[in-house]
Amino acid sequence: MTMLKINNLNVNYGRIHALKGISLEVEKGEIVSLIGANGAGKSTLLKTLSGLIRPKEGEIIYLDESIAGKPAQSIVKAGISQVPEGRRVFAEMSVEENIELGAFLRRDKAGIQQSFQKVYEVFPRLYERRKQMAGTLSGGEQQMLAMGRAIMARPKLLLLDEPSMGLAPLMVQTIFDIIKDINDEGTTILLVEQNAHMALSIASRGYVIETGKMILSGSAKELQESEEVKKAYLGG
Amino acid sequence: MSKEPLLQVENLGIQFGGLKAVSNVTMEINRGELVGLIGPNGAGKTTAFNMFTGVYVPTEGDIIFNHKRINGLAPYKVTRSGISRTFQNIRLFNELSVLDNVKVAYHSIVNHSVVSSILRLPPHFRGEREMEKKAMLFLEIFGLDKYKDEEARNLPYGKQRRLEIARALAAQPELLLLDEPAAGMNPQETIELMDLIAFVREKFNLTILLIEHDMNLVMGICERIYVLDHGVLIAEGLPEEIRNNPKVIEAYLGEEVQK
Amino acid sequence: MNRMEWLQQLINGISLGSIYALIALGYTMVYGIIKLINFAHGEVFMIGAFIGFYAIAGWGLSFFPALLLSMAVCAVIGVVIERIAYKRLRNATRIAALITAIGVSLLIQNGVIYFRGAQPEVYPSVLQNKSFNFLGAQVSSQSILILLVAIVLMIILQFIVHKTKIGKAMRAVSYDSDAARLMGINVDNTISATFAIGSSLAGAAGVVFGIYYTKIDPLMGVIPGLKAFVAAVLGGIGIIPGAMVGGLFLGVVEAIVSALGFSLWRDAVAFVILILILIFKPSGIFGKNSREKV
Amino acid sequence: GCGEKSSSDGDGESSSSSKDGGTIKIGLNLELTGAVASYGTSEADGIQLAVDEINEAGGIDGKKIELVKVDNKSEAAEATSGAVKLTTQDKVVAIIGAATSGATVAQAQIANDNETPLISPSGTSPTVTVNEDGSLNEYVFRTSFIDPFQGTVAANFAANELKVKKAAIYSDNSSDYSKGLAKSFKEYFESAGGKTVANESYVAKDSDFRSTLTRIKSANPEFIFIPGYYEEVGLIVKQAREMGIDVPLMGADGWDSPTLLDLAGVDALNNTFTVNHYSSEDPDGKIQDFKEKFKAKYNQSPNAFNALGYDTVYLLKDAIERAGEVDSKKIKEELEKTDGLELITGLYSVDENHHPIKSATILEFQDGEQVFKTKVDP
Amino acid sequence: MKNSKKFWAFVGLAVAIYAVVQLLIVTDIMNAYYLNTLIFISINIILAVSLHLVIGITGQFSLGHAGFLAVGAYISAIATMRLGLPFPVAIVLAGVIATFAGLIVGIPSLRLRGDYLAIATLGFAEIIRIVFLNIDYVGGAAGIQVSHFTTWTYAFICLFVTIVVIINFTNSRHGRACISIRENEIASDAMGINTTYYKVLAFAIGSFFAGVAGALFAHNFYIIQPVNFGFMKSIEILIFVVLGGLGSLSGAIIATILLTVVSTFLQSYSEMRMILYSIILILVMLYRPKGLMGTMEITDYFKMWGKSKGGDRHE
Ligand SMILES: Nc1ncnc2c1ncn2[C@@H]1O[C@H](COP(=O)(O)OP(=O)(O)OP(=O)(O)O)[C@@H](O)[C@H]1O
Ligand SMILES: Nc1ncnc2c1ncn2[C@@H]1O[C@H](COP(=O)(O)OP(=O)(O)OP(=O)(O)O)[C@@H](O)[C@H]1O
Ligand SMILES: [Mg+2]
Ligand SMILES: [Mg+2]
Repeated sequence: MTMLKINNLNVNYGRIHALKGISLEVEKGEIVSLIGANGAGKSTLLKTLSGLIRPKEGEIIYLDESIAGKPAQSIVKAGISQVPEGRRVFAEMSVEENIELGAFLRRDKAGIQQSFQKVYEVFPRLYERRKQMAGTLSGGEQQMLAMGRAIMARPKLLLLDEPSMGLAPLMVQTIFDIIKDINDEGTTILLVEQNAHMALSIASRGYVIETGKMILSGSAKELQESEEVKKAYLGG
Repeated sequence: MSKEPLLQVENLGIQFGGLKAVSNVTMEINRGELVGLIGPNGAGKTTAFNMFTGVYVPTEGDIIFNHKRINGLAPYKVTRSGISRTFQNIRLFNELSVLDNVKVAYHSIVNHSVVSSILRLPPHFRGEREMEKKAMLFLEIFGLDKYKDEEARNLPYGKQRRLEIARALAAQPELLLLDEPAAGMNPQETIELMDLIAFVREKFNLTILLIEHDMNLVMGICERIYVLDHGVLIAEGLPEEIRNNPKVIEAYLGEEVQK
Repeated sequence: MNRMEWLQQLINGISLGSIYALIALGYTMVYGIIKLINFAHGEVFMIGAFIGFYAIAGWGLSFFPALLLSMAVCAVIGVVIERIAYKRLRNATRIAALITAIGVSLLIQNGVIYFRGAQPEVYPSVLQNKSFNFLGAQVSSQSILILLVAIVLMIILQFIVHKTKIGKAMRAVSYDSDAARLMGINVDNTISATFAIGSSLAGAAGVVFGIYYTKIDPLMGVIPGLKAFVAAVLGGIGIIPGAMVGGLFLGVVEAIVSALGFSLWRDAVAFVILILILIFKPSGIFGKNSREKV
Repeated sequence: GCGEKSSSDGDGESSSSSKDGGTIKIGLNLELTGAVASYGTSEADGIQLAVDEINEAGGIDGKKIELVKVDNKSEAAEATSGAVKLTTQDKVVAIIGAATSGATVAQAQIANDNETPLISPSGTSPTVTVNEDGSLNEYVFRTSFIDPFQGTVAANFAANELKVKKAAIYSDNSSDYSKGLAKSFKEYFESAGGKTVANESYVAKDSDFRSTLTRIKSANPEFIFIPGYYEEVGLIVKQAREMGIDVPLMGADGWDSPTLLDLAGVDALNNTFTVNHYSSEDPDGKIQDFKEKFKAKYNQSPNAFNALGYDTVYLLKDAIERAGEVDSKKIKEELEKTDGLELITGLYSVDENHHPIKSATILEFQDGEQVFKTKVDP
Repeated sequence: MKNSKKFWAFVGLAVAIYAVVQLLIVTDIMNAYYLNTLIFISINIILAVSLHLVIGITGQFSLGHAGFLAVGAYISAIATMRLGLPFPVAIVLAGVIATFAGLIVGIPSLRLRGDYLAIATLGFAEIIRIVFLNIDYVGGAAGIQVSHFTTWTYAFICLFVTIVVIINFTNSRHGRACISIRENEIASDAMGINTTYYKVLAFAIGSFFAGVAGALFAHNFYIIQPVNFGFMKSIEILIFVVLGGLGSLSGAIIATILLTVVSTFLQSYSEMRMILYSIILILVMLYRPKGLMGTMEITDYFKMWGKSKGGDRHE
């Protein structure tokens, strides 16, 4: 079943044409990774999906419904959560409050409590630090928090924007393990990464984006073996 | 080159409120070396850089640079004494042109006075010409010369990182501190960056200390590595030694990277 | 001065300071959440005072209905100002929004002067004012009322901002509005709510001010607005108990300077103390002295 | 810039254009916005009432008065440019304004240079008409008293009628009017053997005076002189009485407004005195007539500013009529000769310094009524 | 002015403007009213440009510029009216003493940031005003009367010097250092720039010219009183700078001319005046939130035109 289908998406920042006719599909239950150089437009795509940016042109169909141009809160409500680039935790709120805000649109008290349990199970570190101000966490901890926050919304589709950026190697592994776990529990994932090795190793399919255009797509294996990808993104 | 220490750090420590972010760190960097500083997130690496550059004042210990004690010195004085840095989160002068970003760093190398500038006396023109020439030179080395009139914030991310390094070099340091220069770059870009670092090191006769989480880069170019964890040094040595140090594997590298 | 006089002056200062605090609470709330120096806050305060006046003198309402009416109307006015004048400037520089706020403030002042003239109006007395003796000093019942109102509002505000869902949304928006959107928070509505609460507090302060001091006029918001700004900064921007303390502090300093016979220099001394405090506590009394993390 | 060229041959040049149209152009340069907008707008109301009356009655010698208003924003710089505009662009016959001394001084030189009479309804500082070096601003006049006169009258009353020995002064530090009065009161009161036991001040727009009043109270004065405007005075009187200060209080024409009574309350105002131009409770037909007309037009009772604005128009009208033609220079000469003109605010003559010679009235508040106490001739 | 050719073009233009106005005055085409407005505009431009250096270039949010205007006005008035010094001496003296005031204010308060700095500078300006209010030598609340010495020539010379000095300062390594502080103080510090020195320097230069403007102001409006230099005056100057575009000198000048003309024109709309003024202010900010010119200078438009013709824009 197709969860997300993007057709000919165009996005502008003023005069800058950041996305030029992007098309992409995500099946339910998949991990799809999106790789591309700096400034290719990966974050722009995710922001557009989340409703932070209005597209200029094009279709975004999520579960048979068009969500292009809808306000962010109704997209979150429909089940799309994002872990934004650079974590963006609420620095002067406690870890607990940050997690709580993830469930902002939910009203089921008991369910929220359950999700809390789950987040703390996945990230025991966050439980230890639940009273600490989020801004004083280390980079990796903040990344966990950002993911925990997104899990609280019980998303059907989770958008991850460079979750490994700035993390220590050990932490990168941990984060990728967690992504796999979250996926195993039924959440569909669209993963944006610079770390193409890692990303393709857990994904089923991948897309390559360059200066706003989709230039390549295929199964993770195909991409990993592609000369083009190797040369440009895998460092030889 | 003889083993002449350029930066000596003795029992360095700093405390934020109740938190001891760095404690009892002792390290020595010799002239001409390229040294790596690694460690888990929140280990205190950036904090150490901040102390070396005068942004934070250490609560204990000493920093000796070129045989002079520099702890507590204002950042601009540290820079003038020969240490220059880049930042983990890029800090360019966004609305200045690429060229002017570099000129700012060259500021303290020339010395025409305010009066000569206001009255447009010859020293002003001489000084400004020199700055222009030198700044262009740095831009050329970094392949940024064709962007010279662009506002810095309009550069793509990778170019911004390069510009930051170019700017740091324009301050004519003996010791260059790079804080995660490869963050946000893909493997291919990282390789290019490694070449660039090697090149400027040769050309400007630099000593370099760098923080990085990308092990390809660290293991690829660093001659020696220090490892910080929870504010204390847990290991020091050649890349090969560090790669196989169980403490480092446990705290930082994890199993898979070794392969 | 003897002990009794000191006490009297302290009481004078606290009653003056609680008015500043009352205005500063709403000020700092908006200030803290959207980092906008809302210069029009003093003018909303003025409008609140006038609404209360017309409600009491014109329609014969009693104190509480008039207070509620004034708060409600001011809340609406606050939201309207935000939607018309500030919303477009969310992503502009703060200083641009500041200039617009000054424009709004001038517009309201002069609009009111245009429609009803610049002459003052006298509040009808709707609340009994009794003076009684406290350790030899005189305390008026109304000044106690004001202090209590300020304290209660401070507690309510603190509760709203830190414990309720909307309060958490407000804080989230203040730290990172895009990230807040990703949590499903409706940023526009949250900001409107902030303005509604802040402005209704200004309205309440206006009515209370009118009753206590009896004189209201179209320019009455200027000085208290400025002092509230000072109090908010003094206490630490966006910190609600800070605004309270900042306001009281300012009032007490002014009273004591006057009491010592330097009434000519009152505002100057108040500013000297303000500057000294800022030099030693660069982010205000309650502000965390956190430098930007490098 | 503006004075260099115009003063040479001022033979009625400035008034010619206004003669043709059959109207008399009079400029208003008032504080219509800004910090003291309430004074300026009050005067504008009084002026408008007088002009309407005159025009309805057929104008001056058949010519209607046309008002040209400029707003000086309560700023000296704006007052200057307003005056330049009125004299050089609009070529008015005379200017009325400004309400405060500072904004009037800012226009004085321009009035002289352009030979256009300038009458300030309430610029009370002596320096409005007489410069610091003692020279006279030939074209500048005023309707109100000067500060020293009122201060002296009040001191005299306190020392000789109330027979108090220890007085306190509580003045508005931001107003030259208030400080002028305080200064002359102090000088005269002390020369009459009294003692000033407290000399305190507030700032316009303050609302809480309790701290300073506490201090004044502890100095135990027998009398407090409060030269200020009704907006603050009302609150001062109220708060003083609440604090148990029950000695006589006294002020000057700045107190004159129906709002004072509302602000302070009837009881608080008992045992207070004011120096004023006239008594608005005076049964005199002219005064009552003015009060009624004003009330009919503006739906409120007139205050001192309203009355002074109103009077200024009549002062000017009188001079124009006597001049026989609309010529600025002649009008100025006639203004100088004004003698015993009956105005709402009293019998008005002018001395060689262009200070008015007006008798002052001392009034006492008794249960909300202003009761005539004594009359003081200059 | 990067090279001397441009500089001389600027000088030529300035002299031409001066000569034309002077000619209009001599031939009586320009009457006293327009002349007065022109002088007022010049004074305001000096104020705006001097504040532009502090806020627009160095990025320090000062809400106390009127304080230095006051110092200049009072010092010059004392010099001419009390000490009998010639006007040009008074102008220089006003600038010098205002610079001292700037140093006294700047050194302690420039450690503060953002709104905290704004409040501190506002406080200092109020203190300065209250000091004058309480000094009888300068007339207290009544103020001092000042002779009218400000002529078009004086105003022009001061304006010219102000603009040249500030442009030359900005376009040098010193100005660049100031801009780098505005852009990122931490990085600026790390590049070897003594940020405190440059902040104080910019503040001192700004104060100097505010003082000069004060001298012209005092000797143009016949009287100065403490009320003329309140907090709203600082705001008024701030508005010029922001409306023009923070960081744009030509923007500050254009906005000052525009607002002064609008405000003068509205003078005869009396009660409606401030309403219209504030609506204009709001509308401009809403539709041009970066100010009329953004950070562009008027000369950039010419350059851009040249560039697009040459067609060598990379991308
Ligand atoms: N707010 C903005 N205003 C103008 N241009 C923008 C903005 N955000 C991004 N861009 C531009 O849009 C293009 C795509 O940027 P985007 O952030 O989507 O890239 P990315 O693929 O996520 O890169 P990175 O790997 O650096 O995160 C870039 O050229 C960038 O400069
Ligand atoms: N100004 C500060 N106030 C309080 N704590 C601080 C401050 N600066 C740093 N810290 C704390 O010091 C510790 C070390 O931080 P630092 O930024 O040096 O880590 P790092 O080793 O650079 O990590 P990363 O690899 O994630 O950048 C962290 O726990 C951090 O929260
Ligand atoms: Mg991105
Ligand atoms: Mg770091």
